[in-house]
Amino acid sequence: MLLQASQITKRFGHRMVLNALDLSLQPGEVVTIFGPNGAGKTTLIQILSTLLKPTSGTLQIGGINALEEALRVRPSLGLIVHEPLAYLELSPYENLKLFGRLYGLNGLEQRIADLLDEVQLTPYAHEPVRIFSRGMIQRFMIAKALIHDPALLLFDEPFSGLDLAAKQLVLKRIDHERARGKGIILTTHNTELGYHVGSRFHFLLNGQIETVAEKEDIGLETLSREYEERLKG
Amino acid sequence: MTRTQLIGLLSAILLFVAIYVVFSFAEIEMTMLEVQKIFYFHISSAFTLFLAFGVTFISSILYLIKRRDKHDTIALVSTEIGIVFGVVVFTTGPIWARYAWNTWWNWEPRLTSALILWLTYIGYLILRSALAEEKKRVYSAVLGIIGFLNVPIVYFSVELWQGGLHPDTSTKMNLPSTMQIAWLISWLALTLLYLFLLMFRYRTEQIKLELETIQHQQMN
Amino acid sequence: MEAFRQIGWLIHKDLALQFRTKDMLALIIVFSVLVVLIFCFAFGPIFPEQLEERGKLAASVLWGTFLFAGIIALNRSFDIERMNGALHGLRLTGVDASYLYLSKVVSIFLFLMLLEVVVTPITLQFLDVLTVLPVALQAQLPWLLLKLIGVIAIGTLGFCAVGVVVSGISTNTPGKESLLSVILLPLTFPVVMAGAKCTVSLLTTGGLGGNFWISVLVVYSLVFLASSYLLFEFVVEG
Amino acid sequence: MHKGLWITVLIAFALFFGLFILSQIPVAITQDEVSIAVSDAIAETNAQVDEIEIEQLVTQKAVGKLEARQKKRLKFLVSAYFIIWLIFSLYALHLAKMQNQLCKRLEQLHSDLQQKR
Repeated sequence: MLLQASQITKRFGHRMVLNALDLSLQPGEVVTIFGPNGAGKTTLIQILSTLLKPTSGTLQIGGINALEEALRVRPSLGLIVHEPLAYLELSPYENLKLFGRLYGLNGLEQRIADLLDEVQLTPYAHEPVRIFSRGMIQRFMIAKALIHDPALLLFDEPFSGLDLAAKQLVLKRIDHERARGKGIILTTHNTELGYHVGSRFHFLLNGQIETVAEKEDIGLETLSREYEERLKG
Repeated sequence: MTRTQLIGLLSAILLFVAIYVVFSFAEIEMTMLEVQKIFYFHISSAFTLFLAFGVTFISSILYLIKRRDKHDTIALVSTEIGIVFGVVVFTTGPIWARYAWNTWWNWEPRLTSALILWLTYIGYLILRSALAEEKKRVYSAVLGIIGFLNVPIVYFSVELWQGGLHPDTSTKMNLPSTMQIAWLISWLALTLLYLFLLMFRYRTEQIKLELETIQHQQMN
Repeated sequence: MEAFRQIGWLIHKDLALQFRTKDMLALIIVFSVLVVLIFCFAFGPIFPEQLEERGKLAASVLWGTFLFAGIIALNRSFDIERMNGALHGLRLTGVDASYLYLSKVVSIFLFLMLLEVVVTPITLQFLDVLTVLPVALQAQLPWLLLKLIGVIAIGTLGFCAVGVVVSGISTNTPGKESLLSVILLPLTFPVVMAGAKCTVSLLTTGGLGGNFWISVLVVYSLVFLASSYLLFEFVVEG
Repeated sequence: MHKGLWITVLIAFALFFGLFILSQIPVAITQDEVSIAVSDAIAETNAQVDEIEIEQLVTQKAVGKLEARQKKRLKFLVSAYFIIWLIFSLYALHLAKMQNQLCKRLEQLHSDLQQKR
């Protein structure tokens, strides 16, 4: 079991954001979580990435208690959210080098060159990220998240606001990583793309999660219809 | 009768006794004459101020270790009451100083460290109101701890900078016994008053939480 | 060993960011010089005759300026971390919060020292302190300046020790700068007081006038370094 | 709770004020002291004076001066304790008012909820 979360509850003061939520993930699986805005998707991803502590519940990642030993778990996580999680004043090369060093990677130069090549940023490797277009920044974010080849990838709304090139890149990369036995969790409200990449589906509504089906057991249309119905309440 | 009400009653009675003892029982001090009577409540309030911020300090530490909302609430409430006692200290202080030294303020170590502490914890309250819900407890606990560590340093630096105009601690022990009794009773009375306010204010905070929870449930 | 290297990389990153945007260094130096100038205009053009009074004036102007400049630098440094979730990026690498703390203290300390080395002589010159110094002190001027910078360095270290924690907190609020100063100014009272005393004593006698004030500076720096080192984890991890 | 607090606050004021007036010590100068001082002063001068008249005059003036000083001291004392009373009363009343309002709103919410059911 790559990830095992049970009874995760998160409260902000009197506001209950996540309510006794269970989730598990095997290597080679892609779990898609569908949910509208404000359902707690971002909070969930932040808790799974150990950036935020849950009010109660347990979280195991790669067999390690991720709440007690967050620092040990983190290097095995890759996180792609709506923020770059990097320094826009620095160049892609400098960013990747800094984070690669902090991860303690070997053969860093080669790895950076390969990654920059893959996200087609090699010509701009030494320009500050600040001046990039939105699409380029998104490609840089992908490179930054993958620099240490994490075993578990967490995506928060990876398809919203992506340009075509970046979208292709994300889709390709998800398939590729899955084939290499990595685990992926992604949240989205885009049923079509979510269905396309996912192998198991959940709904997250009002802080509560609900398992829908494995990919073999459900078609895109049934899934979309059910999702629409849930949204209406 | 609840425990809070009992302590409220006790502190009210003790306050009356304290006022009686201060005005009728304690003998008149020979250099300051009647004005010296300010001392009983002024110094007791200052003690309570340090006590209140000390409670904030301790419960902040406890909150960081145990993460119970209870400790955070106590820290918040105690800070607020400490600030009220600070207002007493910093208004009666100048009145005393004006008579005794013909100046409204002097940089005496205890007064200065109380003032610095007071200002720090006003910052604490401002910070709390500015922080988002999910961060404010931990962050204000951190500030509650750091703020108090400053006290001994400020105290000793000011002591050297401007040696005591206040009667220092040793002379307090040599006060005539009637004055000592008056001082002890007013100190006890104000400590009890602090305790009562703490419990009362804590209850208010609980009601507020309950209210917000219900309101939130209703919205959903 | 790994710890030192990680801290080193983090400091390198901080300094690169500080100097990458050159406007920052320029801005903060210009700001400091302006503050100094305003005081000079306010008290000048004829400054107090007595050496002691002149020394006090110089000390207040210096420490006041450093305090304001320090608040700007701290605020800016944490703004960079908060923007674009860069701090979360660092946390995800599994780096220890205490390394983040130490690297921040060192990088802001170095930045402020650079500023102070530039601003101190300018201030002394503008306030015309150097010419009224006793002949014996003028003879060993470089040595005196070195001692002055030493005192300022210890004070700045204490300021950074507590400032990093407080600005780590205040950066999450709407009114960052004003809140930072409201909280930080009372906390740094001993630093400014002891630093100014040492400065006056250095400028008038060339010595520290006993060990008391310099020990206050050292003790303050150590107390707040130790406690903030422990508390910074809560600021980062929540 | 609210009512009790008001009463406490008022009693505190009355008691403090009453005790304060009771505890004032009259300014006392003994007749002996005055007569000794006056005789001493007269013995040093050669002028012819009425000893008793001067004695009365001096006593009056001294008592007047001492009373004025005492008045000044009492002004300080009164203002200090009045401020203490004011601060605590205002804070306590503020707390009571806040809690009362909260309780009322809570009750209202509870009854609203029950009506809905």
